[in-house]
Amino acid sequence: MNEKVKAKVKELLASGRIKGFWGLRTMQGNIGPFLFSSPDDLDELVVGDRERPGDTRYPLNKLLVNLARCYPEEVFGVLVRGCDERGLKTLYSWNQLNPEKVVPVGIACPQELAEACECLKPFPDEFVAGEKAEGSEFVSVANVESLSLESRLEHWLDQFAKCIKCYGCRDICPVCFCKECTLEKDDFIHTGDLPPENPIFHLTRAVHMAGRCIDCGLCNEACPADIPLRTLYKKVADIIDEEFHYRPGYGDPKEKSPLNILGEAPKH
Amino acid sequence: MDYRTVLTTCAYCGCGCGLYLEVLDGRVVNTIPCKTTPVNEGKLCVKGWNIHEFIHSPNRLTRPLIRKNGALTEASWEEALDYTAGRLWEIKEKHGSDSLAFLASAKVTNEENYLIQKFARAAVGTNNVDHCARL
Amino acid sequence: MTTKRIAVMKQLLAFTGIEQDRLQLEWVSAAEGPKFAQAITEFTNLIKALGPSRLKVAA
Amino acid sequence: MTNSIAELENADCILVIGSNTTSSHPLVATRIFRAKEKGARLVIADPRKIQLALKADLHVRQNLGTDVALLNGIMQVILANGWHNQAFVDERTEGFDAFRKVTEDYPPERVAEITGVKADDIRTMAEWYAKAQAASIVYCMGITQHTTGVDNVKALANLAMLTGQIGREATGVNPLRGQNNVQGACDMGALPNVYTGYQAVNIPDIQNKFQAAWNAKLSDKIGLTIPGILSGLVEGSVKALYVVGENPMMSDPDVNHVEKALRSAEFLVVQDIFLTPTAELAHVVLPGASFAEKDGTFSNTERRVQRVRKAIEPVGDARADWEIMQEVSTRFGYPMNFRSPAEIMDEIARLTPSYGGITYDRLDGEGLCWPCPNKDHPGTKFLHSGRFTRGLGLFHAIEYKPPAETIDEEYPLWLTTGRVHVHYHTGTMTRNSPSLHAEMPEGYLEVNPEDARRLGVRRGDEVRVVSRRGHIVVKAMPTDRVEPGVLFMPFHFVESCANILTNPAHDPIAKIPEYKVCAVRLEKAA
Repeated sequence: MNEKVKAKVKELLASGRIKGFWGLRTMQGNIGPFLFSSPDDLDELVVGDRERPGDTRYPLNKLLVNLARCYPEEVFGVLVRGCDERGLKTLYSWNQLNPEKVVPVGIACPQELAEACECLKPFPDEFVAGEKAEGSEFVSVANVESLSLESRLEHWLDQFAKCIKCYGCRDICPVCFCKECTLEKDDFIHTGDLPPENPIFHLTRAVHMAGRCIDCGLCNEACPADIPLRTLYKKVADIIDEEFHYRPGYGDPKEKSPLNILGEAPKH
Repeated sequence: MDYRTVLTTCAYCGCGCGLYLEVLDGRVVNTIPCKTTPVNEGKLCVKGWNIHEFIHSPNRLTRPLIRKNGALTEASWEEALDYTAGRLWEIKEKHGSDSLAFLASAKVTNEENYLIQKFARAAVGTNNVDHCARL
Repeated sequence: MTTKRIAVMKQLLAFTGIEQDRLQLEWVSAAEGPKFAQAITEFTNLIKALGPSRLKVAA
Repeated sequence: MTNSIAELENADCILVIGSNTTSSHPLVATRIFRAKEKGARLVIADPRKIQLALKADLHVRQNLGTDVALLNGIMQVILANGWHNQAFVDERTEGFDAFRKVTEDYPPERVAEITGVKADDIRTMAEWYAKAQAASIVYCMGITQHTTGVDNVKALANLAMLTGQIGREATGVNPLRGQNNVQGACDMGALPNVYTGYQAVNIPDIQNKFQAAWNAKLSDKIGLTIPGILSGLVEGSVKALYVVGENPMMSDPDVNHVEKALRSAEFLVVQDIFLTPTAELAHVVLPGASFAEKDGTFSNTERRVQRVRKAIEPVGDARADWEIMQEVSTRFGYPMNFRSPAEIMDEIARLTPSYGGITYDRLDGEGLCWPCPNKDHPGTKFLHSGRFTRGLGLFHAIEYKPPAETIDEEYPLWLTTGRVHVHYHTGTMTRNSPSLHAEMPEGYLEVNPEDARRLGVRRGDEVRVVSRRGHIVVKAMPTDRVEPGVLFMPFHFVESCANILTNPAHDPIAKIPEYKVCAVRLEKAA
């Protein structure tokens, strides 16, 4: 997998098509995000499969957005899995990135990872490495729905009570790009409390994920309290799909989120 | 455009979380938790996530200061270092090694703490070295 | 937009264990006093029927 | 810590005492949450209803400063029921009989009277902890910042030895070190009685080793601790103080006394990254570099030595602290010529048995936990496996002693202090961080709603807190996180500086001040 990606990136860098490539690199015995700018650096490029497939993924799109803001004229390449590609498309549709300035290099995730992520589409439209795996249903959502109303509340309150308010779910999120964040507004959610107002803090974030969350799961991995945030946002994505036939990042990037435009009324 | 990610260790509490500092054109602009460091495995607390913010604070000290006529006044390194070493030497000569004392720091590196106590012990000749381990 | 948000919010509430009837949306103009009174009365009755929120009990 | 952070998640009973882990050591809390998820029993002993208490199987709220009584009570129950690990006691420890004798005087009913913890809860704690396969104790400054701090720690060690809950995976007595490199500063000999690696200054062989290595005549006289330095300044026996990266003007108890001491200094040097209240009093202020501007290592609370890497040049004319120290030393007449922190670490390794195998090229990846005596040693995950440092573990017979200051008619309320999740220590870094500052821009005082009502105080009202040392004004926050009669405030805020109030009375051995208990009265501010 690494070699095919390296070859592609080498070609892109050598041709001068891209200024740099956002990928992952083994550095000082750890794996982290890295902006490759020379074909010579590519020896240590990795795709983020350390012990298990996809166990060292980083929000490369987010880093790309931040850099593109400072250098809007430059073209960058970026390593994308299925989720990352959904992220790019969503960022295009919210006008946070210019698609003409981005060259994605795709990889397909193996079945094991697709199932662990419960990913509907574990591959980008185009990819240079890996094989198409089957999409997987949202089992975690169904598990919560099998509980009584009372047990659901108990479950979530119990999970949210662990929140240490690191804002990591937001800070790692590739589609959280707002300049001002409701989560920080004392009028809505009292600042300074630990845990933050339960369940208001997390429900507020969940609502803001509607029409945006691309189900990459990085929030879940960044959560110091192991709160199953991904399950919560998967449900939000299901609701949006059911009401408006829209899933962020699956369709044409020109298509706007139903919560970004007036459009048609919801079904329910 | 000079962009780098630098792996380092958080400087807040004693957990010792690994994180990448994003450096753009000489400024630290962001923090990303490292996925493979053993303590934090890709997670951080709110302090860690924002650790880049104080680095470029306008309140940082950027020049040596010497008290002149009662007020702290900017000075060159040459002047400040000579003055510091000179005054410490005078006090040692006049009042003895144990009239000097040193507070090392739980914030600076091991190597720096080592040099502070080495200076106190080997150069000045006192064991009056402590730090806020108790606080 | 509000209609859309409320539709999403109601289902999210259900998923997290809160009765979705606790959230209602009505459009009432400043000129429609009786309609407003009626909406509030109905909502109050609905909430009373649901009883105290378990959220409150939990806190 | 005797054990590593990650091991905690495999414990099946965790006793957290005197640690607000989610605020002060959030990534340790992660492991506690995981242990709980896996079915561990979580027991919290803390006067405040801290966040972890929401997840606890049992939360007991002992009266301030009564930890020894509580722990003795737990051990009395264990002994009375024969739940202790006799084999471990026989093989690995000494001093058991004297310890047992004292402990027998602490039946749960008596302990309940002292601590305010129900006798049945004491029995439950004893049973869960003693009968666990692997039980771990996590503690922090709530245990140590007392006039009986050392007694408290010894009582915890007694409990772990009595039940054999030490020297194995996921057990142990685990202090959480408050500052990123407080472990390292101790390891590096920034203490008045030891060189690096806890090698005593008054043992001739060790003194000779360092004299030879450093080519200098060294003193074998144990130096002064911070309280000794401060009183030395006031009395005039200490003339000069060189402070690197510390802020005693906020962090030390009885700040008014600290200020007097620092103002008495004939020469005060402060090396820091911000103009702290301490630096404002200095004769010379030297601008140091932040962690992002230099290379080096920090040693975390589990003894893990990890790399700090230079990301940018020091801001303005600031310089790395190791470079400043070398310059001062060289100009003082003792040349230091290290070319890099890596070279300094090589010298540390040569002189320090526990760091003997540590070099920069080995610190990539996960770092190394000391003891790491040689280049082939993989480091040490948990201590005391098979043998304690001193050979046999020593039981201490410890009697309960009340705090140095207790409430009376004039000062009828207890005050305790601590940290909050968004701020750190004296706030020098966090309050210069816009996101953190916005989350909590000012200090506050937690007061039980009952006490608040009696005083007619509502959320946000300004109140005056008065102790025997001084007074401050702060906004009140009525909350049941504290019980009636108890107040809590964070100590990060210079405008409402908690350490104007705190009691400098300190532990006779560790010299740690009693930050966690003092007596105050509360008044509505004008």
